[in-house]
Amino acid sequence: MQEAMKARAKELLADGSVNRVAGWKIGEFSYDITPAIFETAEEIDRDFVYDDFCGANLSKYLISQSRKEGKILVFLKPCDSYSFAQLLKEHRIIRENVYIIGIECYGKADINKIREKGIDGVLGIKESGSSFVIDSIYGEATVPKMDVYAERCLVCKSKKHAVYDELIGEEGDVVPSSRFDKVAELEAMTPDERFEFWRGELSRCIRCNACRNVCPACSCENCVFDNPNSGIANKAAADSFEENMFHIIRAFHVAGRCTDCGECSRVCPQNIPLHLLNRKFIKDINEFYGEYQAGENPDEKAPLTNFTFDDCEPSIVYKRGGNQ
Amino acid sequence: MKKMQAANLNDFFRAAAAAETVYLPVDSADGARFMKYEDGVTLSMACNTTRSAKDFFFPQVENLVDFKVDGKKIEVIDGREEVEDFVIFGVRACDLASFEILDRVYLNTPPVDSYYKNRREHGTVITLACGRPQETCFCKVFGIDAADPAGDVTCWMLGDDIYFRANTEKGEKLIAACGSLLTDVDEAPVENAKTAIRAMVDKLPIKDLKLDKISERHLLENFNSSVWKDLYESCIGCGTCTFVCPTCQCFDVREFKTNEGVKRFRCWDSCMYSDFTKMAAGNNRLSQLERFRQRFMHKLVYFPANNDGVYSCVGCGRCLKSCPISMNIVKVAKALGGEANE
Amino acid sequence: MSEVNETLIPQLGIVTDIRTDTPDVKTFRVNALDGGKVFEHIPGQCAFLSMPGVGEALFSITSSPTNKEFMEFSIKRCGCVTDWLHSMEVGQMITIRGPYGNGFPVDTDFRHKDLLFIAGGIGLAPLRSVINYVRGNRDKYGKVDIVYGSRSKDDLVDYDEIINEWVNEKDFNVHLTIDREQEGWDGHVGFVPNYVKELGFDTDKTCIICGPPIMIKFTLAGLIELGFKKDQVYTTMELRMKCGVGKCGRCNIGDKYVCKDGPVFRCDQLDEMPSEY
Amino acid sequence: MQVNDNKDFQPTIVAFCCNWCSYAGADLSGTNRLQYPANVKIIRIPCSCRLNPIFILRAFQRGADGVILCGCHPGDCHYTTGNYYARRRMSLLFSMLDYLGIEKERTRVEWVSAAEGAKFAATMNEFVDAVTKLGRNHRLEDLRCKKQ
Repeated sequence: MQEAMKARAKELLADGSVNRVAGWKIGEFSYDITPAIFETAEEIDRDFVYDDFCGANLSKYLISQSRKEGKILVFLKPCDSYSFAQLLKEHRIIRENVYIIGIECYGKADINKIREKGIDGVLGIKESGSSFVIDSIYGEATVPKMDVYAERCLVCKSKKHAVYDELIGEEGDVVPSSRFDKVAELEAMTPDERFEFWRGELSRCIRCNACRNVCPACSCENCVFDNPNSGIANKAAADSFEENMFHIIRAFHVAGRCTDCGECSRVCPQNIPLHLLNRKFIKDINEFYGEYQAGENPDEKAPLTNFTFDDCEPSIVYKRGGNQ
Repeated sequence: MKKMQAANLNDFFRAAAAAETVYLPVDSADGARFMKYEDGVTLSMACNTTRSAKDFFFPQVENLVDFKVDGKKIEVIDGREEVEDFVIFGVRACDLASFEILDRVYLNTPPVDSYYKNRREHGTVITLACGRPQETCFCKVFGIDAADPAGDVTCWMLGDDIYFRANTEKGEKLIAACGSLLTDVDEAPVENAKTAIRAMVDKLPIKDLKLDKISERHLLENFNSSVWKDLYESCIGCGTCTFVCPTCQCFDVREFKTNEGVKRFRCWDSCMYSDFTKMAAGNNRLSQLERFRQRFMHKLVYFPANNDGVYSCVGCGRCLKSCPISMNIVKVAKALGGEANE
Repeated sequence: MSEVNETLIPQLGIVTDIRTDTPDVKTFRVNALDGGKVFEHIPGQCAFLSMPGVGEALFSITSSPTNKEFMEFSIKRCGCVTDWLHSMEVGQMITIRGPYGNGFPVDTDFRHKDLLFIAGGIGLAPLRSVINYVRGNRDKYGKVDIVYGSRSKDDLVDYDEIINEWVNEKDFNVHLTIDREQEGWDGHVGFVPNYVKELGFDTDKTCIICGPPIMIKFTLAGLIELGFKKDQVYTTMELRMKCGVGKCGRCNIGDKYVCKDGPVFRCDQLDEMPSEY
Repeated sequence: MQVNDNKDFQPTIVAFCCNWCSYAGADLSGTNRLQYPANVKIIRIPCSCRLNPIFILRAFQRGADGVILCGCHPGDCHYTTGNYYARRRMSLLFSMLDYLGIEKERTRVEWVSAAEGAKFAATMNEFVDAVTKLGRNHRLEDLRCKKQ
């Protein structure tokens, strides 16, 4: 896969169809891969990588990259392509400056899950069939890939690309996903239990804004949280209220536009399961207004910019079952 | 040198907590973090905490002063109070070194910051020698000895025993208070342990990071280097690195209108944020390139220039672990340091 | 605890006079609550003024230290805090802390020198402090030339003081200019950098420039063309600041903190700093 | 569920009222001398759809114990469709608040026309009663806004 991608990228650079390539660059270790822009075949030969640790979603970079001179080639995994399509729908990317190669993805590993297994001092990670062989300062270990795949990959919703110019590998399908199970589990709790759960999670927030800045749906030039007159301390975990406020409003602002790419949870330095907030909105939208997948259909109106005359009333929240 | 059985650690914490609040690293959903000691809380065995220990002296949010406004009148309410004594157990060598860097800013450069000084004076630091350094650790680059940190008291955990060495008067007092749990002992096992830890540190992958070409002498050369252009583009401009960093010390002063008056507080700020230098007249760091450069230049060039060559990085490796896009000070230093690191 | 002096805790001042200089500049006179000045300063230093609930911002002190009765701040309306300041009335309390910064070397490098002041718009504010200091200690300084320009006649800050006092001072030469022709203006018309070149000055003078960054840049180039050296030229910088004492980190340029190592810099010092201001 | 046992508790209620229907409805209930509790603070907004979710949270932060949005009946919006959007937004927001464990009885949407003065008063009475039963809002409060 990686070699095919490198070859194709060099080909497109060589024949002048593209001027730059957005991809992933090898890091210090096997797992700390950085998104990067490549301009020459030498750079691609030296640094380009595509493996189980290329979790970063490149679509948001195209907001700025597609406004630069020339054309850029981008490799998009299926879930990334939904983010791209959604950004396209919001007119945030100049489509003609981007050439998309869809790449297949069978899940990406999460280094934190490896560390949670007690494997630390990780020096190198090699693939061996359906397992990873991990070389560390403290010895060697083998773990099944599935055990250390990111949560978002274990509940993958689609192997199909929402948008691409060409594909490397097979075209996949939308797959059944159990991604709402945890949301349903929370819904079944009592309000007190839910409150405790979320307090425990959100109180860890350090307001670094990584979730916001990485989110492909958060593409406002000026964020409401950066407005000094909004009265919101955008970088201070000043009070539990602020933590709730930030996460409610952030999730609300991307409601109906969030493609559930899971970047927010991936980047959170405090391991807060932020995707559970976004998925709640997605689940509610599906239940209230019919199934909707952001980024899927470029012509469909987003649920919050749309309505029907016989939408449910907000009182549905009180009437609905669930624990009191 | 004193010794205690590791099994008695809880008794030690309880004894110390009787007099003052004790904080120690505890495992939680976000990795280890400092928590208040209470019955049932156990010490984390993790190499280090996810967040740094700087919160104890330089908290993320701190009230500076309150105001009451009545028509044209203003009342200034100085709400500063002596903080109560507290103990931090389990500070690693890198975090201890970070306190010295914060001291340079808040204590040693006039004017003294009274908020910081207050906390610093009332804190007792018990350091813990590293037992299990990680691949992301590079404290050795900055001359930090993971095997023998200072602090008020130094601890070594060797198998079933914990060794204590008081380094300061504060430390002596604390050890004396827990005297019945400790027995006098010879230093030999600790010396052996130190040798073992140092040998382990010598095997770490980034211990040889070269910084010779990054310094005050190369200020403009480093600043104008072409590597920034290649590195910054992946940066998403969040504050993760700054907020987990034990030495990042920039802050913002903001106000909050309560129903009663106005609270003026300071909170951590990040040079990575687009509004860091934004003012009515414009912004002198308009793109992420400048902001990204500022963070690393400050740590590796500007700070040492003002502080006898001491880098504002302690090699704790937190930014290596936390950065959303895995761009970090090691990658920057390698790129900026050029061939020396090839 | 409370007896420890803390620079981040402000003092109170009271606004005793507000003068409207131009459509967007007002000059505020600030006294301590019991009269007199809140603190002493040297020309070129700054102070934080704030209204709790609105914000705090740094302003250069416009009045001269030789003024023993009050401090003055000439403030242009351009942001949140300045908006509020422009809307307040006499008798309003404000908070004030300072003085911050290094100030101009009035008692060292400037002594017995011929001085050339070049200002544009609100850039006169920090220079007025020096100019009036020089007037107050006239025998310690040589000849003084002042080149001052603004967009129009109405935008000249402190016009009254300039034409009623400065021009009459011994060995003071005041050259005013405005950007565009205007009815009722018979003085020079044109941009400051060009006017400086037209006037041409002896190169043994010490220059002090303040104004918009673009004006500083071209004036400096003009002075060099006239034969001045960079170490004869002083300027003062403006950056976002929060603490004023070199700790909050945002005014950091190279190894300098503009709030404490500046805001006054000699132009040859600026060359050693990264070009990020 | 926490039950309020403080008999003297007087909740603070913020009612966001659409300028065209509900605000007029509130007026009408006043001119008809219908009683509703004085602890309902009315904030007039141009349309129910103007209600930014931040406003609701801000009200709770500043000490509100319940927030109610009143707008024109669906189909009667002065701007034709504003309240349809508001309806979707509020459904999702209230569901999210419930998901975070914040008592769902603290938030409500009612459609009140300019002619429904009686409904306005009745709605407010009922809402105040419901919030009184819940007691003070602790889950979405800001401690900095509490009396020292």
